[in-house]
Amino acid sequence: MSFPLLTATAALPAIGAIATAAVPAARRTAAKWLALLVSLATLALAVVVLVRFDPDGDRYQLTESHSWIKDFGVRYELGVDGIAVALIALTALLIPFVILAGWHDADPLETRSSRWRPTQGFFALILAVEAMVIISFEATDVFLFYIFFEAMLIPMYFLIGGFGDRAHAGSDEHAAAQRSYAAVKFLLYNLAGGLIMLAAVIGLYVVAGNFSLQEIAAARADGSLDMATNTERWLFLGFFFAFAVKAPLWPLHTWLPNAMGESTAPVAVLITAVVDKVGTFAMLRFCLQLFPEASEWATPAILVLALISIIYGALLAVGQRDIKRLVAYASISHFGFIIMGIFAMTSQGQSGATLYMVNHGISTAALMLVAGFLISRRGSRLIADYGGVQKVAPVLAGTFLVGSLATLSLPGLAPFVSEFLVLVGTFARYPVIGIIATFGIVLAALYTLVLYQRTMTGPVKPEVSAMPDLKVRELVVVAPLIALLIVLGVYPKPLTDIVNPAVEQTMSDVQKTDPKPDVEAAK
Amino acid sequence: MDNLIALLVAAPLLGAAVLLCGGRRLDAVGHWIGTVLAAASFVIGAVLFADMLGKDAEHRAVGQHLFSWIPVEGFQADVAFQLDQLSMTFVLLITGVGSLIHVYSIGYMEHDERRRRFFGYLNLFLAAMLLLVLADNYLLLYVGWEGVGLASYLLIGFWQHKPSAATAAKKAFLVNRVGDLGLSIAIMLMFTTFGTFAFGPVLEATGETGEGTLTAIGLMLLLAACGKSAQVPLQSWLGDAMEGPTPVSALIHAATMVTAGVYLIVRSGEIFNAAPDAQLVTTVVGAVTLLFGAIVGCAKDDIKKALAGSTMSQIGYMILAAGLGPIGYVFAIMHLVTHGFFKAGLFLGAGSVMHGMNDEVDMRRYGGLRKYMPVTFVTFGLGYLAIIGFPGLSGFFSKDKIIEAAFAKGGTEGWILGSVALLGAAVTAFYMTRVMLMTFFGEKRWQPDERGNEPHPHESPKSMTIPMVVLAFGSVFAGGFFGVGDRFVHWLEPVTEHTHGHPPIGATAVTLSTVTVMVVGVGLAYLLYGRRPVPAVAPRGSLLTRAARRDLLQDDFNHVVLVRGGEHLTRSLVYVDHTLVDGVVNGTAASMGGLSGRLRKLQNGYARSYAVSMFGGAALLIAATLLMRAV
Amino acid sequence: MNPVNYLYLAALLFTIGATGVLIRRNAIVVFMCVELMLNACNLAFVAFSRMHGNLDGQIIAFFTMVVAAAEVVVGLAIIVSLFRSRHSASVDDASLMKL
Amino acid sequence: MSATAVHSLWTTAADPIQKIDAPNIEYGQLSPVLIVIGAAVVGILVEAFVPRKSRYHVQLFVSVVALAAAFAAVVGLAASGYGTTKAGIAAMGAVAVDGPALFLQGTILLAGVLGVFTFAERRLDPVAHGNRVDSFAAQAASVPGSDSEKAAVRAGFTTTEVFPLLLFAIGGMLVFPAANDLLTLFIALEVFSLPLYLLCAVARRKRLMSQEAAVKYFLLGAFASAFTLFGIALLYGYAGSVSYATVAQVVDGTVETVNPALAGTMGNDALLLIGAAMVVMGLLFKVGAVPFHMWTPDVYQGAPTPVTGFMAAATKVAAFGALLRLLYVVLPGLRWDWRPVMMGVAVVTMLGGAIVAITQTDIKRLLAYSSIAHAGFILAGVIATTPDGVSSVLFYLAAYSFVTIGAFAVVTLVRDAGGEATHLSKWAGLGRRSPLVAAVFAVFLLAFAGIPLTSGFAGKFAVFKAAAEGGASALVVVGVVSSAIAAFFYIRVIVLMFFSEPRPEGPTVAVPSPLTMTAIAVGVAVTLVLGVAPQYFLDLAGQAGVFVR
Repeated sequence: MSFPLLTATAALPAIGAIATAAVPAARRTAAKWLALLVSLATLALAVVVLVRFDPDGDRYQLTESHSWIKDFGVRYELGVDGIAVALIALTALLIPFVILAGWHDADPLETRSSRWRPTQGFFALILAVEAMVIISFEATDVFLFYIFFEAMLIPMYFLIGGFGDRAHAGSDEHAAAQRSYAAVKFLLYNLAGGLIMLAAVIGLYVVAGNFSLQEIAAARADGSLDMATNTERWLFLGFFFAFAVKAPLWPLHTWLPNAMGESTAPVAVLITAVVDKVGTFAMLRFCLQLFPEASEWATPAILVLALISIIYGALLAVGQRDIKRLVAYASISHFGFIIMGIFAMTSQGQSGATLYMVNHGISTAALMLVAGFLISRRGSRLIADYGGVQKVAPVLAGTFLVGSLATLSLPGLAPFVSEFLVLVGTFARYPVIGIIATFGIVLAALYTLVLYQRTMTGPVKPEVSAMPDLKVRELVVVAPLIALLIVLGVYPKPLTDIVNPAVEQTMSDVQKTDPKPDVEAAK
Repeated sequence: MDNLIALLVAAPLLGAAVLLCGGRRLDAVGHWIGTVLAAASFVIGAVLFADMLGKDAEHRAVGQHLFSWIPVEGFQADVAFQLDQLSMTFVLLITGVGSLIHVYSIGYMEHDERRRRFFGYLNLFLAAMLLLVLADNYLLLYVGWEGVGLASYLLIGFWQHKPSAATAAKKAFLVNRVGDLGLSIAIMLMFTTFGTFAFGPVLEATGETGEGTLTAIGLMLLLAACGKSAQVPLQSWLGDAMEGPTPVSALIHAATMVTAGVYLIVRSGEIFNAAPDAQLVTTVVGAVTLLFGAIVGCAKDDIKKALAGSTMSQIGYMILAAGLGPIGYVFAIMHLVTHGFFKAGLFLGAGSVMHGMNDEVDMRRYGGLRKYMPVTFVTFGLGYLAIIGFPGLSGFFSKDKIIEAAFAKGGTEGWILGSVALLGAAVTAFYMTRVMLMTFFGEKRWQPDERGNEPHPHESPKSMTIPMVVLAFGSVFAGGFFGVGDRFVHWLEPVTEHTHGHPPIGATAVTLSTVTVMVVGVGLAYLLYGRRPVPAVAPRGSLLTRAARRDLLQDDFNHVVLVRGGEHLTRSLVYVDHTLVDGVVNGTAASMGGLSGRLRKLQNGYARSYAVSMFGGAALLIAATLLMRAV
Repeated sequence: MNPVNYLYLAALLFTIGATGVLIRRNAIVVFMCVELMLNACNLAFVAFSRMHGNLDGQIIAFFTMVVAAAEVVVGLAIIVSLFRSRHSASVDDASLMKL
Repeated sequence: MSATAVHSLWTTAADPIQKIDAPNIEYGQLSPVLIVIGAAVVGILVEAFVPRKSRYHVQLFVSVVALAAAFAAVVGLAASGYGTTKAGIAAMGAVAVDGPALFLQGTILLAGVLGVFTFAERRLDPVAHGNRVDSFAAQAASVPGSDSEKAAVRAGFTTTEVFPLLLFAIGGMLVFPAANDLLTLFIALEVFSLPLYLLCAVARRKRLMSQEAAVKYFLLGAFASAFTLFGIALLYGYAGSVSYATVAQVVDGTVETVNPALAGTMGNDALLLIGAAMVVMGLLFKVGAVPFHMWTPDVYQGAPTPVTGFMAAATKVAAFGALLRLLYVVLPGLRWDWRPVMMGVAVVTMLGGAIVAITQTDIKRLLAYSSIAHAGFILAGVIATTPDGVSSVLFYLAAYSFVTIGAFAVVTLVRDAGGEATHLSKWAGLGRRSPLVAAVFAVFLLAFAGIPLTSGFAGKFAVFKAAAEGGASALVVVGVVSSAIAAFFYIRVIVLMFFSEPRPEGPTVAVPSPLTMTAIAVGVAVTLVLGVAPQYFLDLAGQAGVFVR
């Protein structure tokens, strides 16, 4: 029994969360540092996982398996494939930046009763989310995954509802109302999704008799477990619904703008860059592996929805007046790309989708965090309240521009690679959809550049004239992300090498092969 | 030796990185760093050129594979370069003109506190442009393609505090994005057709697929070219792009970037050769644009906008030539190079004029400047003679060949295209003469501006005039150097192949008519602007003139259809999202609450009514049980 | 006489009792109606006992009486305390808690 | 004179009376019940003979010891195999000693212990006239607000009778799920109902509401038991016996009814069906299933909170136990008749409870409606009619009862001048005032909502799984939907506690004695343990899942 690396990776932040929460009220800064150190240690562990993972090895590696709830056929089964490794790395990578960026977001405004410890709570919750996200990436037991898929809602819920964006237009009461509305909306949407998935999970148990992803997938493959077509489709829909809410896919998206708009920038990053990835990841891992036929059956509908998400999200982003809501809608558009890539059922599409998850995580983090710094300076989320920032805070503007360019997936930056792969992959099988989706890149340019123009350029608004440029802490947050965007844009090979084998596996699960080029097909 | 190719790109890229990340501490030396690295790149290019000349025509194309960029199952994108005669031509043009303009900018941007960043952007542009012309596959070309777009965005909007500049920059980027749409779709088509998008395999395999596919690819590439090279219908951004500093207009929006479209088409020659329809469309676009640009050029009073119009129309010539296929490719490139020289020269001249006139751009406020800035006058004048195709100067050789080729296309098409090209030549002569006269001849028309300080026209510093002189040399002799003995044709033939075209009316006839229409144009302009004084405020002018002043209403069209329509669309979508999509959910929640409110009324607190419900329940239970048995 | 008729009577009594519970306001009366229902049960038990010819039914009847008595004890205690604090034994008055 | 001669004096010379052989009672197997009832009697005696000052402590001691001993006895029985291999019928067929019975008895006893703890809590109310006071009236008999009441308060009286009453109720509850004939069922029902009626009436604060609750509960309870009794009568008429075994056999048709002629005249199965329906109705009343639920909110709100907590937990356990036994032992032959009907009941119960709860404004009423919804979930498990169904219900009941007691115990802590501050608006910002209490309550709410890693999720999953396997997928879907609705109002409370600003005149959180603390702590512990590592308890429930017949 070797060292349970995966368990450790998930357990460390969990323990860290408890420890952070236990820090006495007065020792606020200590809590922050503790949380930061824990997240860095987790990152270190994630790196170890990354190194120990052998792309050409078995499909699931570093596996752990223990009996857990026999009666439910549930085992504590962990294991990672390339996709999971990439996303674990992403998560572990982003959390330190989130913590650092949110350094002052949870400082209590006024000293309440000594028992009230918002700061400790804030960072503890972030770590808790990290732990749950990581383990749900690692879980190869459907039930185990489901448990944390659901459980992570609770800390997220408190993060959204408990620590709102202080730069809120309107009175405190209004802000609080908005905030709890957003939090409740987030929770109910995802809970509803989760509960419907619960029904499907139970159904899966009734059909399969256990929850082990590998066993079921294997049984599906060798035909020893065949589901009635309708059963499979219902179960698929049950699972997919939950993931589509989380992802989010049009028309289940409306919780995201509220959640991202009302929460602090770091939490918004946590939502869109980390938590939502679980949804797309789960589509790739569970929907496709457990229900290949049903996935194929649903593909056309899903692709159309994804397409709508892409265009619709982009158009709404153009129409937003609120910076953070704009980014939220942009994310909806991007999630459309990811889902499209997954269900295009081509190697390029799925590799692209996986890269997209990582790249979107980084680029949104960069853009959103800088936006957060901007907002925290001016105290407003409205685009109209800014102008000419570039003149007074050139570095801030510069980083913001890079973030925007990444969001419109400019070649040379990481998102381009994934977006193009998704488009090519989709085009190869569904040319029309691929072409329509391509219009998304024009709209992306529109909303990002409009945002940049309205906020950063033009004559300097008096309110922003005294705006300080990025502080060292903030630069420490942004610079590595930007560097990463460039590196992964120029040399994504290390990432693709990890991801490709896993994607090939998934392709074989759904018994799909890439369409041959016409020239070869002709021969 | 081949490994130097990467350095071509690396040098300016390094410059960009250093200058942009360097921070204020580099302000003092920034422009020197930028200029040196640009020049370094030129030197490397020259070395490679010498090396290339050393080899015989067949073995001149060399390549360098750096690393595998995006390796995914069935999808291989490499970072690899290919340097053949075509690329080399561009390398020399880009680095050469680029370096000159760096030098020019040292003086021109002297008083701008953000000069370091300006040079950073310029270097960034050089790097991207070189990547574009050196890439050995379409995806990498796409990177350069968007890279130059970015650089152009940053430079047009360099004076960001001016809303007009910021808007122009955004517009340029967006319109280009529409073009990029074409490029990416073309790449996707190539991938699904050939399973690759590297130049070599694709262009060799064109024979193996249907004409339909190739036409589609060709048209998509053309769309891309239209975006980048400001061809109708995507030309609207170029005029606004003049908001950028003049060196930028000279380098990017005259000499190099805007010609990328031509490069793309010539580079993809095999595809177009196999897709006549695509070629036809290309020629039409070129013909339309060359007239369009020329007409716009006639109406503009803003010197830069006038020159922009002329750029548009000159590139129209190139596209037209490129659309003609093997008989035109070489001349497209040749005109591209000569145009690079004289148009850059003209822009630098314009910049020099503005420099002396407190950045006044309205030609109606100029007049008689030849006395005040002789060097500018001479260089500008030479450029002017070159562009109107004065016999012996470069423009003459290249443009004449294109017109010839157009006629040589044969059939009615040939006649139409040819005569359009001729007409364009006449108009060119007209508007350039107009610019010349309004700027340098006649009596001075400038007054003190609103702040009361009257401009004191003066010659520009050496750092500005020297590049102008060099470019003037180019404008004078390049054409001859290339044209005589078809030197340029032989140079490019191995890459683009060349078939000699025979115009129905004979080459000399074409040449003569070219010269005559040129004379006519000049004369007409002289009658209108040379003989009588130019009014300081523009007369209302004919309908056509007014339309032309507004870029033939193209922007108005865009505004009404795209901008307005888009705004309405998004606004209504926001509404829909809020009321409909969100409303459904909130509605369900609300109705739940309502139902709950009604149901709890049953709980009225009276024990007897509870008993009633129990009694009824019992009755139901019994009834149901009996029923179950009954059925 | 056919013992079945006793059952009909029992059912009738039960229904009367139930109806009383539903319509009468005074807690005491309501309670008495419940008692009536219990007695209806007793009648049924005895009748069945007679029909089956075994004693179980009769024994149960005794148990029922005991239970009824216990209920009276508890019930009256509660009702009386309610009456004393409200000066009314109406079950409808006791409706503080609702909705 | 000889004995026979004397004898003959007052006996007619009839055929000699056949001797009645004395019933043999397995005291060992009945020991849990006997201990508790015995302790209850002792409690009465204590009230009679022990001086007032020391009654409280004696009663507390007696109750806890008795319950502990009874629990020990249950464990002992289970350990010695009475739950599985040696399961059998005791007391001349009156009581069954088998897995479900022992499991539920154990649960009830533990709930009872926690209940005693909450009953005995005396630190929450401010000290009155130098006497610590609990949540029960000083003198239940005295009129609210009257001088006699004031006098009683001044004298520091306390209603220590609640302890024996509680013990009696527990005794009845122990028998209820174990009852093996309809008569025992009825008696047990009354034995645990009557004390509860009284307990509802003796609140110290808000006495009018308390009395009203008692009256409603009593009248409706009596009404319901009358139905039950009549149902029993009909079943007796049908089968000619009240023993479960016999009735079952008659239902199965393995044994001809004692009096076929009767069956004939009665339109054969009508008696059976109506009877069964009425008995079941009585039990559904106890578990608070729609449409027999309407007493629940009022009684839960009016009763003293400790009583509510105990009642909500234990009554459900006992009643569902009895329901299971009735449906699985007596009426399996009737499955195809009652299953659809019960499905209907389950559906309306789940939805009704969840929907009405949305608009509640009083925390106790809210929990009442939530308990209704949970009754619906449990019914889903009952309907599975598989051994899995039984064990899942057992597990659910165990999990649920601890959460409930804990939750109501927390409710007792949040107080203002008028006693417990049960109006939701007063709970605003509790999370800011006392994060720990709010967090604990949040845990309970999440368990109610069935969020993973809480016992609520494990239980819900178990019953839904059983239902799905039993072929009641429709129920699972409805259950899922109503869970989603239910989630809404649990979340509302959490929002209120954590995200809304505390009111200046808001309530204070009393610091309880170790008693209540224990109750709450145990509640939290069980909630989390059953959520994270439920396997052991599932095994337990699984082994206990077989009825003896």
